[in-house]
Amino acid sequence: MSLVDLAAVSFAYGRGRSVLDGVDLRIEAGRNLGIVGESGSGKTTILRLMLGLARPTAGRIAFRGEPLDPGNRPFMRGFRRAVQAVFQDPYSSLDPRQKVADIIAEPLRSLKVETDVDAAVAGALASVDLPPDTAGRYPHEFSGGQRQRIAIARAIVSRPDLVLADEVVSALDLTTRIRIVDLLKTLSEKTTLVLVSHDIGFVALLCHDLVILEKGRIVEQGPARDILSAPRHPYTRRLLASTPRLADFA
Amino acid sequence: ADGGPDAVINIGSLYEPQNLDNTAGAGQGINEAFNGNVYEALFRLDDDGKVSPSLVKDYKVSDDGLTYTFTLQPGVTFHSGDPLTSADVKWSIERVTSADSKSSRKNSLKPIAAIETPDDATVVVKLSSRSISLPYNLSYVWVINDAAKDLQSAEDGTGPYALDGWQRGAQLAIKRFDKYWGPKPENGEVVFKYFTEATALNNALLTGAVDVITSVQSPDSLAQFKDNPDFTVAEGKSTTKLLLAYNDRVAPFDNVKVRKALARAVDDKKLLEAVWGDYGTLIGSFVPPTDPWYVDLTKVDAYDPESAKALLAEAGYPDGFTFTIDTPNYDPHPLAAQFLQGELAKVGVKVNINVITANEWYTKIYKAHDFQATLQEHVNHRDIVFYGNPDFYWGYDNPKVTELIKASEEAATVDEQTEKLKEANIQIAEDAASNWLYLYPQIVVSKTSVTGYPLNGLNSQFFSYGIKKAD
Amino acid sequence: MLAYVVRRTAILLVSVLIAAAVLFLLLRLLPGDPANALVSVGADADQIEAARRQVGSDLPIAAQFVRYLGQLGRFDLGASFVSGVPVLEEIGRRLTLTLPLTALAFLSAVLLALPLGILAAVKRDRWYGGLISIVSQFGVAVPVFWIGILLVTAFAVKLRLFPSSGFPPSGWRDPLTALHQLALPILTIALVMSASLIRYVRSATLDVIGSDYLRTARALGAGYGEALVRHGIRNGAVPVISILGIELASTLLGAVVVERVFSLPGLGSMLLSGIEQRDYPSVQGVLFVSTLLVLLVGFAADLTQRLVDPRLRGPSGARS
Amino acid sequence: MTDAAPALAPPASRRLTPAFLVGAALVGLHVAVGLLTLVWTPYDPAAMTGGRLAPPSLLHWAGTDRLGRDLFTEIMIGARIALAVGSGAVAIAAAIGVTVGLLAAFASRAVDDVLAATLDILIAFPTLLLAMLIVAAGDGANLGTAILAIGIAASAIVARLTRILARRVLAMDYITAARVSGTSWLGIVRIHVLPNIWPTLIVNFALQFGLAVIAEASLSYLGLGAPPPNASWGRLLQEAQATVYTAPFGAIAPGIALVSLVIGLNLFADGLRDVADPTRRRR
Amino acid sequence: MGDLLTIDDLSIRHAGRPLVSGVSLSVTAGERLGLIGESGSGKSLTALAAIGLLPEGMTASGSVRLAGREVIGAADRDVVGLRGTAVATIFQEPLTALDPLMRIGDQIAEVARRRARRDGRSLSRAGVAAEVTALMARVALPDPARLSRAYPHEMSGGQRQRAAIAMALACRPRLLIADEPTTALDVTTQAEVLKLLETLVREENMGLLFISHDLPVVGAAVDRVVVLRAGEMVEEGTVAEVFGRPRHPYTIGLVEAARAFDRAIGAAL
Ligand SMILES: Nc1ncnc2c1ncn2[C@@H]1O[C@H](COP(=O)(O)OP(=O)(O)OP(=O)(O)O)[C@@H](O)[C@H]1O
Ligand SMILES: Nc1ncnc2c1ncn2[C@@H]1O[C@H](COP(=O)(O)OP(=O)(O)OP(=O)(O)O)[C@@H](O)[C@H]1O
Ligand SMILES: [Mg+2]
Ligand SMILES: [Mg+2]
Repeated sequence: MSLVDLAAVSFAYGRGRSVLDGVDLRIEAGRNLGIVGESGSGKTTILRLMLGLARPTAGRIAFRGEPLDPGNRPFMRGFRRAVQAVFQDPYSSLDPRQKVADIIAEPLRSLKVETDVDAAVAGALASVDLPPDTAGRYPHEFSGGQRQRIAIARAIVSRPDLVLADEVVSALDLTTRIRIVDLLKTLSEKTTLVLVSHDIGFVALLCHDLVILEKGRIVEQGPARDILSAPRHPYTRRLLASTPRLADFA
Repeated sequence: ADGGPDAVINIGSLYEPQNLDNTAGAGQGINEAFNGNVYEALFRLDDDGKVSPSLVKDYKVSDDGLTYTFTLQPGVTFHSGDPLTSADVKWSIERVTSADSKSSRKNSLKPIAAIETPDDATVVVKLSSRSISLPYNLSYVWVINDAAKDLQSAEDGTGPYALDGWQRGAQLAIKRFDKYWGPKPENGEVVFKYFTEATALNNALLTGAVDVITSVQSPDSLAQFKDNPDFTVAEGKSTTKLLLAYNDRVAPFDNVKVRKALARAVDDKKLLEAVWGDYGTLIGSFVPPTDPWYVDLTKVDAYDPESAKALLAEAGYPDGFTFTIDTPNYDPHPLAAQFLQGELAKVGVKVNINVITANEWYTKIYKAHDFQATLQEHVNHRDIVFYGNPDFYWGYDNPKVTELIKASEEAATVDEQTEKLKEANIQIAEDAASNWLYLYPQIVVSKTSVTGYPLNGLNSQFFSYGIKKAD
Repeated sequence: MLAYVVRRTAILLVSVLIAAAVLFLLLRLLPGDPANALVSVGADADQIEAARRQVGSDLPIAAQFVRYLGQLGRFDLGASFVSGVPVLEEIGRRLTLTLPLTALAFLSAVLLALPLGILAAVKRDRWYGGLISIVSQFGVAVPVFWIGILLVTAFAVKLRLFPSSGFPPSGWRDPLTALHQLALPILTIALVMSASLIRYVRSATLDVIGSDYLRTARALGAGYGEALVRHGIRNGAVPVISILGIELASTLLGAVVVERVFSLPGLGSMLLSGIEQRDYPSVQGVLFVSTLLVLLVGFAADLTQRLVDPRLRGPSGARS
Repeated sequence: MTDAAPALAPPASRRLTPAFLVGAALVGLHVAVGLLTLVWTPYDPAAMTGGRLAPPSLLHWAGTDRLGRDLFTEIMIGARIALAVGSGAVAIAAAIGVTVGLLAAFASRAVDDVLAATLDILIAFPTLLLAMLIVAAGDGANLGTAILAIGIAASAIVARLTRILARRVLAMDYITAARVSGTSWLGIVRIHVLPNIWPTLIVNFALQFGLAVIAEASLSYLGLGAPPPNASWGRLLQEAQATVYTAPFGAIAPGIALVSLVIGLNLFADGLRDVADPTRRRR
Repeated sequence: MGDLLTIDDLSIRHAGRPLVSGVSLSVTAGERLGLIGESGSGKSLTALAAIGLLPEGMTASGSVRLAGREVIGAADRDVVGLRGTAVATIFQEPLTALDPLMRIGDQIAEVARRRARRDGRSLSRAGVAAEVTALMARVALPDPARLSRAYPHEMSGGQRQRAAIAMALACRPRLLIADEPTTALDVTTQAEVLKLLETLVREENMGLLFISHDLPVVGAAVDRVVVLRAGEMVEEGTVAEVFGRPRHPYTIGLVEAARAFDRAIGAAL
């Protein structure tokens, strides 16, 4: 059974024009999905819908076959535990007033997961390669890359089945980026990832399947290997051509 | 500035009238500006406290004292040009005595049973009972043209001045009325300038913006005028008494010993000094020296804290008691309340101070009698009669006094009236009906070049026609 | 923008209505009887009852409220209980003093605060930049009436440069005399107000100084002063304008106190005597009009802010 | 292995500036004096120990008032009253303002508009006038009503600020993260919003504190403030006005006390802002 | 003709802490130099020091010669004349780098007018308008008539960055400093901006100092690179040398990382 299903989903902010238009999408457990598109194409909006933070203006979203209903409390509790997220800006995604330990433990506390919180936090920190003493410090003491690790630790502490990541590396420099990629690769052995980015190179490193989004519509969809080797849509081709490669110069 | 017979006299005052009708809550400011200046009455209360004829040329009283026949001054015209007739007088008196009148004088004119006007120059007033102070009481009743309209913001009187303009919140100007029947005023125009702050008022005199200030509110501001040859400081006699009125109906103030004890416990002299420095007068009762029935009663219950304690013990309060003074929120009441608090503490009586607004004073104390004791100033001349009314807010009820006061009004002669009121006065003091703290001083300060103003300001009047300004 | 103006106007109208209702209820639900102002010591029970009938305080509150709303609908604020004068007329007369007083004080404060605030920011390392900041600290901490009394003592009583109080009865027909008479009151309000404005202007200027666009302008050849003038003034104005709206409320308030210090026949003294007398129509009228004025100014400030700042204009331009 | 932590400069503004220390010292002094008066004053405040309006002397450091009471004692007690007025008003303003501000921050557009209109009115009702209205109409002026009025008036400003600050926090990704983590709105307020807006609010409270003290003084000047026997500085100033020529010190000393407390609070607030404002930590 | 920019042993300190130390580099006409390094390595500070606009509280030592004039230690009024003529700068974040309250056309016009004034040319109002239109066309901004009346927030990120470049071009500088001009853009827009810069520099024979942390991007834009790490230079050479045969371990790490992304796409190709 698929994890998440989007069927003919459309969305508009307020009474504005629609930013998503008839999106059909399926996330299979164990197959990482990349969503690629230019700025403003609707990538973040899709993630917000999949997280239940906004409701589609048309179409249906289902999690493990059950409709995603923010009003259904027991369902949402299970859903929140199973689906977590990491955001683009490493600075605004961590509460500056909370200790790292509390930040990471928040899902456990809020979802009332019955477990040894300290041990779970220590475990999460270990899996993102941060030293244990990190727990007692505050976010401002860390670099962008370290913050992204903390955010990832928060996302995996409840052992979710699905982690949605929105542009998690675009704010980081190259060397830091590659380390995060390594980390995500390790993680994807346990959970399924949905990665959103305008950088096809980054997504290609981790994802089995790709979705190409242009102005709120899916223009191409399929296994990453196929799309990268034989892009059919001109928009996909343009994206690929725009990505600079070191090989061109050295 | 330009002096001489057409001079403009600027008078600084703290009491702006609320409207121009002295029967409709206009406040004391209207008497200051209008009494004797714009409006005249049948009689006039002179600055020295004597009642003399004004618009009345002559009058006769019947032997039973129940019929007064007034002959009016001839040739009197209102500012509008209408001649004064007896109908105007009748109309003016009935304005005060009518059923819906809100005038504070209504009660004092109650004996009037009928007013007749046999001709234009004669007014006959019939009384239901003798009223020796009728002429005095009529001195409050403005004679107004019976055709006048909108008395709250306009006037039509017979006085030496006519209203020239009123900027609410700022000033009120009255101008010499050229067709005045009596002697011509010594100046051309008088402008009352109103201030909300005593300091601002003093500054205005210092800087020459006003020529006279009608009543100085604190002795300390006098220092700057006293030793300055440019200014004259004159002290007159006032009728304003500060008192601590008890609610004589309720314990422990229904006990005369307690009242006497508290009177002895307070060093009035020290209070007067604190508030007024070297000015002001101590009084032993409610009657100021300008009232004809004044007696020096300052020795009655004079300051003596030891005997106060003894009296308290006698009255059954050896350890004192606690009570609350309701205090109006404006000077000097809060200060006086604090002083009383300190003084009474020394004889073991604890005082709580409750500060209230003037408005609330009426609701809580005057109407509802819901209080133990209150500080209040009573400004009027000849107001001892309040002690003859057991329903008055302070609830003093001595049948002997009630009777004396009633009889005094029905006296055949002024001497008899005076005798009776003297007796009442002494009884009230002996009963320590209230605690009379002191009599305010009446201080007028002017530029040295300005002379001829009244000093005593009885009933807040300020006759302006005699004021001269040197060139 | 149009949609915004419509929405903002709707908010304004709702505000005005709420203000009217709140004012009415506040006054009636608290103790005190306006009839008391009409009686004096010596009045008997009948007379007090007559006074109550005259001012309408014998009616139930609901009936009084209906009457009041009816009046408001006719742009009628009623007549004063004590003087009988229509309140609107009296307010109109008093506004000819209070409005110019407030406006001139406001203007002087802005004219004083802009250069000083900018100077304090730009030259914050110099002694005079620091001095401006310190002096403005004092200005914020001193009560209005104290400054007023100080100015009177110095400039009116000692130096005799200005009158100590009052306003000429001729009003503005002789503008120079009127101005001369109002100089000290204006200065008093302006000093206090500019003190807090200086602080806002200073911090707005500091924001501009640290901005990227200023750096861009300089990187492309603009001198420091030029860049500051061209880009700083408008950008600095945006936060300051919204503060001005609020500050004006406190200026009107300062005007009340200052009118007391200088015995000026303005709205403030009308309010104070109205309160003393429980003259509800007057108090209600003054508070209503002053609230309306401040609301209007807030409205104007919001619109101006949108005119200056295009970012706020769009349909999605959420209020800050 | 960890990423190279960019050596974050300790934010320069975290240093305690001399201005902050001066402010803290002034506020501390007033608090100490205020507390001291609870147990000790140089004289009994009601005792008429000196002559009328005595000038400052060794016995009476600030002279005496018209009743011959020690002015220095009254000024000391004034500190206590100022602190009571300030903290009382701020407590009321905080309770009302923060609640309304948070509601407005979370509210939907329509509700927010109504709340915004209400706040506009509260701001448009000038603080002092509102206070006067309540005090004048109230059942006898007392310190409590004055505090209540000033507090209600200040609550509008606090509500407005809270709304802006809370909106800013609510736009942060960590709020989205918290929602994704299943944290309830109440939890978000408690765990994220309040702790993040608190420092700025505290700074504003310090400023409001000073404004409340000034407002009380102005009310007293108009005869509508704390009634006697509360020796509020405003009342001392107002009373001293009448004697300013004979005893100028009586008008100056309470003024100095008042100004020093308010300046102290402002300096303290400015310094606090630099120390506590989290937004200043990031460049 | 000398170098446009010569930096010799530049050090920058703040509150006693060294942020940049011993950086030397130079750019001549027609030359394109890249400055790379991870976040916080001092790239931007070096650029700011070059135009004399270091943030307050920072002190620079060493030598920076801009068009032959010493910048370090010079008074601001002596450097103002160089900025906007000898050198123009584009910054990373186009939204904050543009005045939010001024129309784009006016912002470009302001720079053009100043440049004309400095040249002693007098420009009519129509002349300015024509120049603005021309500049907007140069940077391929669509519909110049409409966009010149737009405010920054009404434009897309790519459009804003083009506008910023147009402003820089209005200076007709001999040296262009571009501090991470594409970091805030998505890949397609980035590619367009890079192409535009390349063309402009070639056609005008400008010198270019290009700053980025993204190796492939730098490679696309410049001929030579300088590698910074924690404020110090670790490597310098042509793009081919440094990216082809990196010597310093730090550079090796960077190049490896870039290759990994290449492979991800390339493997599929
Ligand atoms: N809160 C909002 N209100 C109105 N419109 C919005 C809102 N958020 C996003 N949009 C609009 O929705 C569209 C899609 O936005 P979205 O954030 O999903 O794009 P994205 O693909 O994530 O872009 P980016 O790469 O810039 O993050 C854009 O046109 C954007 O302007
Ligand atoms: N205004 C400032 N005050 C104090 N330190 C600063 C300031 N600006 C920069 N720094 C410090 O100087 C160092 C270099 O900063 P710089 O901005 O040059 O880095 P960068 O290489 O441009 O990084 P990025 O790629 O993130 O733009 C950093 O450690 C930074 O913390
Ligand atoms: Mg996005
Ligand atoms: Mg940089």
